[in-house]
Amino acid sequence: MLLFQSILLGLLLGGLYALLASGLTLYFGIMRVVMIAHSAFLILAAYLAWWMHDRIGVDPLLSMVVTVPLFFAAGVGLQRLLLTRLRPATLTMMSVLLTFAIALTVEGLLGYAFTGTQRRVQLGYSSASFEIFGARIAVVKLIAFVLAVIALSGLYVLMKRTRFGWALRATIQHRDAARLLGIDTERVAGYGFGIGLATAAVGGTALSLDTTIYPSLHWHWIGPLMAIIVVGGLGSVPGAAAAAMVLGMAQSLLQIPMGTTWAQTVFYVALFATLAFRPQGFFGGRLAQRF
Amino acid sequence: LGTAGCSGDDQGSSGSSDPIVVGISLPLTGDFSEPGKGVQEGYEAWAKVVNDKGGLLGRQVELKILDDQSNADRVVADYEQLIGKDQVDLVVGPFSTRLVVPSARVAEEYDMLFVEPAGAAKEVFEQGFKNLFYAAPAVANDHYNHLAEHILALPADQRPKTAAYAAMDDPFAQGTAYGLKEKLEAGGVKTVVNEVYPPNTTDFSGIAAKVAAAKADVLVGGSQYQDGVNLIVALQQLGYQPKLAAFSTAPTNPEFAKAIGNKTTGILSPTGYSQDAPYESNKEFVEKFKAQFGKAPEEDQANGYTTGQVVAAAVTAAGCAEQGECQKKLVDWLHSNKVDTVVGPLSWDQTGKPQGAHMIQQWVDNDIKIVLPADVKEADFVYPKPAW
Amino acid sequence: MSLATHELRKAFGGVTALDGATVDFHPGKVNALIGPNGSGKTTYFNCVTGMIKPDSGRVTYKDRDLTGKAPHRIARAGLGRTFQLCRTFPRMTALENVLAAVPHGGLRSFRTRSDIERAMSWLTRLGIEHLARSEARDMSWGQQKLLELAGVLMAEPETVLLDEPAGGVNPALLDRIGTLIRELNAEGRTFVIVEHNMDLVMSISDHIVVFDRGRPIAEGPPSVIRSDERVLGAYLGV
Amino acid sequence: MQAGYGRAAPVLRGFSVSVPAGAIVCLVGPNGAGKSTVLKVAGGLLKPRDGRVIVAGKDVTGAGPQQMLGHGVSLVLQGHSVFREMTVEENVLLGAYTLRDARKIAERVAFVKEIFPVVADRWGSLAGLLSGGQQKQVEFARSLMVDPKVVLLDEPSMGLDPKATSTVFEQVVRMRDAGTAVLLVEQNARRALETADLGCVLDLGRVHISGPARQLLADPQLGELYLGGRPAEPVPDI
Amino acid sequence: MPNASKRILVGTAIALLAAAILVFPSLAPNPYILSSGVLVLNYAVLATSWNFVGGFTGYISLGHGALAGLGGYATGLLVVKAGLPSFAALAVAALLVAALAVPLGMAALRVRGASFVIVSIALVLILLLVFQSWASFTGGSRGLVVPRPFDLSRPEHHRVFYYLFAVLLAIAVLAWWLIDRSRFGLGLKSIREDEDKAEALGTPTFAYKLIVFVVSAGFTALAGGLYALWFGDLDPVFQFSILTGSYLVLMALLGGVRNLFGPVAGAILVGTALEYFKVEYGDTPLHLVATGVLLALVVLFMPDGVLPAIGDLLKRLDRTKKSSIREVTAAELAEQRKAAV
Ligand SMILES: Nc1ncnc2c1ncn2[C@@H]1O[C@H](COP(=O)(O)OP(=O)(O)OP(=O)(O)O)[C@@H](O)[C@H]1O
Ligand SMILES: Nc1ncnc2c1ncn2[C@@H]1O[C@H](COP(=O)(O)OP(=O)(O)OP(=O)(O)O)[C@@H](O)[C@H]1O
Ligand SMILES: CC(C)C[C@H](N)C(=O)O
Ligand SMILES: [Mg+2]
Ligand SMILES: [Mg+2]
Repeated sequence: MLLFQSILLGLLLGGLYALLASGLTLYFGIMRVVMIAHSAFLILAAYLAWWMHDRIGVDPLLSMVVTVPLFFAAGVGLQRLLLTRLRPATLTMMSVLLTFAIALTVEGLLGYAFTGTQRRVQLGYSSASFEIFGARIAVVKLIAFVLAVIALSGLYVLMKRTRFGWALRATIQHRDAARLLGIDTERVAGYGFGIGLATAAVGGTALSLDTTIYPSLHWHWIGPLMAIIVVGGLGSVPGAAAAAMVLGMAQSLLQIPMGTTWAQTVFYVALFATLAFRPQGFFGGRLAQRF
Repeated sequence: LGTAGCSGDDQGSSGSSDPIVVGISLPLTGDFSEPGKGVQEGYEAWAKVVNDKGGLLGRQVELKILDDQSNADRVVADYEQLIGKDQVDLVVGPFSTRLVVPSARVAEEYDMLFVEPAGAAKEVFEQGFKNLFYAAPAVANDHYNHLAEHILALPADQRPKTAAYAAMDDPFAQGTAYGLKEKLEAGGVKTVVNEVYPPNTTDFSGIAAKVAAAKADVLVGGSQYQDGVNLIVALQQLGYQPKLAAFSTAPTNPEFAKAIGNKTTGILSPTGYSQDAPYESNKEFVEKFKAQFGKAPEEDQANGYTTGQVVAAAVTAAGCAEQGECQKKLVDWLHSNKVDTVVGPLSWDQTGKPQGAHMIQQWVDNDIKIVLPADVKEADFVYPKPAW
Repeated sequence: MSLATHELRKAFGGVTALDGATVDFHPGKVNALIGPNGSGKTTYFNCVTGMIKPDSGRVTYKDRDLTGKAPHRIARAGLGRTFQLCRTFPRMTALENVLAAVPHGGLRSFRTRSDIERAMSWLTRLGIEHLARSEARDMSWGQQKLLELAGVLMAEPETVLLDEPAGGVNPALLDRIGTLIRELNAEGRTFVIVEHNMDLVMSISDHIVVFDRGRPIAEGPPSVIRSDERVLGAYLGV
Repeated sequence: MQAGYGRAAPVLRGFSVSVPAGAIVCLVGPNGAGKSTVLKVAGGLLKPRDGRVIVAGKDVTGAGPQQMLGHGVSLVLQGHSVFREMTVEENVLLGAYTLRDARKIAERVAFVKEIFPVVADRWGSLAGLLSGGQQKQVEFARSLMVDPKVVLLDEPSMGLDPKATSTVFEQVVRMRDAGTAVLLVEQNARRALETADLGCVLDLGRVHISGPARQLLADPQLGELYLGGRPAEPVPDI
Repeated sequence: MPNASKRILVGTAIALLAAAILVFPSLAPNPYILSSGVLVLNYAVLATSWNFVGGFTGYISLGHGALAGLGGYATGLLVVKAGLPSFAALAVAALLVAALAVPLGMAALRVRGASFVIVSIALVLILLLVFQSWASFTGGSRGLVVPRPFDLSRPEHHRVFYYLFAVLLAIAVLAWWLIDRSRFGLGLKSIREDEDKAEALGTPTFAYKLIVFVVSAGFTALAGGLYALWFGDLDPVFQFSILTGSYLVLMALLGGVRNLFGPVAGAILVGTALEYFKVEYGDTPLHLVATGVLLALVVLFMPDGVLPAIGDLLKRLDRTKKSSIREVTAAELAEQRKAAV
């Protein structure tokens, strides 16, 4: 019974990881940007959801009406104002530091605005749950999971099937060539970043439904998310999703024998195993860079 | 709190009319910021009460408060600065065991008296500090003493058989839970779950699943605040109903009831302080505190205030308050005397460990009341706990 | 016998890049390796220099088996190469680029006079000495191509593998490079050159190997290759 | 026109060239002369420091590549600019990014597949996995997806085998015949000048000599300096 | 000529810096300033150690904080559990961490670019988990108390450690300089630029990276261990913090990673700035904002660091314009060559 319950919990958790990791994958796989600040924005979105619920009394889910466009715009702004200034040759490395700086700034501002106190959305249905086959599923967790699935599929379709998706990928791989084909690379890259950040808005809302938030919480998320995108194969959205589900499940199951803290190490063990046996990631290949 | 600059007035000898500067570092941001701010209020309330009465030794009391960002490296630098650069006359402690230990070492090495409001875990008293005094009735491991006695005194058929423990990985939180665990195990209550989680844990569903699956009679949470709430909500989601549930600090928080959907009845918590406690100075404290801050003091505020009271008693008795020789006099006096405070009379052993016990509170009818020990109880002990 | 491969095979997913390439290059000669786009020449170089591992087959150099050895070991065994898509160290100056090819050795300073003089002389021979202090990323395509060539020559490998050295190089300069290759060859260096510029290939090489679909289809001196029908059909497109 | 990179000294120092519609102008010159720079300025990738870019009588100086495309100017870069991590299909179709007419696109696709077999063969594989020459072919095919008024080609034949080179030159001629103005940079200078109508020798960022292509080809002095042949009289320098 | 004057300039700068570092303790008005000096020197050693990897090979590690933490804990545990004398423990700890860096490096250095950064972050997080959870050995969240090596008053203690850190800094800088001017160093730099190419030129890239990573880990561990002996209280949360690691990167970048004294300059700047932010915004989380903004400004506007930026400035004042374009035509070149033959 405990096993089945844990599997369910792992599944639900994995869904959330998948959504968040795919946002990271988007920046990286497509834009070669390591976005350390992703989870900071995640927490920011969660704070906004909490704040609107607390002040205006709207359901956190409704906050997405505001946060998703807001984050999209913020993403476009970040990309157009800051990231474009980095030299292409050192983009990956410098982006780590730049987004790290952004993360610190967001954390500091959150702390300034909302203090370091832990916050939690209190909903009428916070503790509601229903039973299937003897295990219980909390309503809030299910909502978060559904949100994740919708956002994730949308993302996949957008990247693979739309003109925009193509233009975005072209832009990243050879900016000059893309410009010469008539692609407005500035705008496209901006939108790409905006979409990535919009996933953080959705994820943050989902997160706010069932956990506590505090400004420095984003550190807690960076590790597992980074591990997931490496295990899933940097740049592969389906890979990230698969890795997230597997690792989320593993974490949940390992908690039974090992306890919370040690169970978290599964992400890093998986990370190192990936590097040792399949550096390009377990769920998606990458080009050999040599020629 | 606009306080003394960096002038470092070196001749703050007694008898002069210079203020007595008390240096404090507190976690005003970071992990411990909430209780840290509570302690700050306690200190400020104390300084105001003292100053309103004409100060200590005829000198005004001035607080110099730094923020250590809940960071152990910072807290050391802060006390280093307070003692070395700002030349404060006295220092008192920060919040939380994790910060108390390193800062007490700085004070010790500069031969300063170090009374502290929140280093409750037993580790604090194992460092060989000679100048440290914990200004509260009991150390963490003894918080549940009354509860343990009560449970083990229950008739055999009512007595719980199994217990689950979930404690934050923090010396204080673990200290409380394990103090009880030790006693219950000795009394024959079997431990079925024993979980430790890191301070930053936000997802408690895994731990809750284990606790729920074990169907333990007693649940003991070694919690600070939010982790306790999260654990309870996760348990509610899984439909687990213990017969008895006790959490350190969390249930005393004013937000607690709302956070868990008001299903509080029966939840237990130890406390070192009660607003209604009959001690002489307490009435004054509650009154003045309310006037100053517009709310009633909680345990953290009381701890800060108590610390002030202890220091004040020593200063008054020794007749001095500055760095150097004087500090030794203060320390010696505290080692051999008893101090009356808002949490009752306090006295210490050689390691600075206080010699009292905590009371046990319980949520009854949407209010938290003292239920143990029997001689000071405000309400009857509810057992078994109703569903949440 | 110097550089030789036996039944070298390499497939990438469905594409067979090398399909049992058995080749024997002539030591002390200028060898050319030609073939249509995608016939496996670069892949062949990559396998020989250890940049990728062949699926099967053997690479030998002076009777030593080099199959699957790390690239730097192969380089130290005396095989130097250039890349088709030229690869320079972008943020190092031309001089440093060339110096980087000096056999490495511990903490000894690289700023010895003779090293620098040698490096400068290579830059001069390739007509880019005026760029010695410019960073490689500021150079035109052809300049980088020449710089890369200077780098590999600096290492003084016994056998030099060049992947399209003429790509993007000015024809006037190319004449000089051709002469240079002959000179170096006269000093005893072996060359294997991948090139599509037939004028260059025909004028400087002693021995030509023609690849098609991952395996040699013809080999021989230029005069023979020029009139080989398979070559004409598969490669020259006449 | 004057142009340069960053704070460095100018690369182009008073250079002008005009390309009539329906003609091929071939730009040759030593490595680092500034040929690519001319094309980058004309294609809108680099802003000139001084001087003007005029298309069909309209001053378009300072326009970005997107606007230039709007004015009918299309540039194919030197080196390799395929989108490595996208399939050949995606690469080719992106060539028609500005087109909306599905039928026309389909026609074009069929056409490029026919003239470059590799495009058809490797339609679904990632472009970055193709050999150097294959990538170049895909790139050229990509540029054939639109019908610009002015085409700027930077060494389109580099790395191509003789067959593909012929195909490329055929296409260039076809474009000219269709009334397009072609500005071609080539190091395969003799071949290029044979195809071109006008030739222009660029050195040190200036026009050195220009004139009908055949005439340049016949000039023995140019041959030695730029095409491989005998030297011309030196031009004084500042 | 410009070379000689440059050398004199650099020489005086070094002499001044050394002198400033040496006289600082006697000028420090109180033990607090002295202890801040110790911290800054500690940062300087750490940033210089980081720069062995970051500066030469271009692999940016956000995980060096963890190596310092390991050094600290190893030293502490060797003193407490094994009863080794303090400085013997320090030496053994540095060797242990260097040894541990071999497998760590083998795993981490297999991947390049972004993956390496991620691995380095993971290193910190996993060590944090281990040191927190394995309480029976490490003391867990209770922390570890490292006994003092000398029986000195606190100000004297600071002074002694100040000089110890200064010595360590001198050794680290010297080692960096030796590598910088060596062939080994050039090999490392070529890895930074293009790893495959370097390998094709015969550089044993993996071994080189590993060696320099181990050297870097050793110095980092020494700094961490010395810090443990100085500070006395170790807590996993602060020993294994990404923030520490990122401060090192900030310092090195700010000063200039290609420059011998870049990290030292960065450490002095950032160390002072951190103190300043603390004093100014100490009671709000705005110090994080200040750090973040500073880092962003450096990355955006001075990606090569302060020292190179100053160098550029000096160069711009110098009128002689350099250009990469050839100043003679092909014809003239042909003439010259003919004359030379
Ligand atoms: N890493 C790779 N993954 C998949 N296929 C590859 C890879 N490298 C090469 N190929 C394929 O192998 C074949 C041979 O490529 P190679 O680069 O060796 O050709 P080449 O003879 O050098 O051609 P070119 O003259 O165009 O440079 C090509 O069809 C190419 O698509
Ligand atoms: N990004 C750059 N930054 C600074 N200088 C540059 C840059 N690109 C080119 N240059 C310089 O400008 C000059 C002209 O370069 P350009 O690329 O136009 O030459 P090119 O004629 O195309 O040569 P090639 O035949 O080698 O391709 C060269 O001297 C080169 O060093
Ligand atoms: C009782 C509390 C004030 C003690 C504090 N939470 C500590 O960590 O020690
Ligand atoms: Mg090739
Ligand atoms: Mg060019």
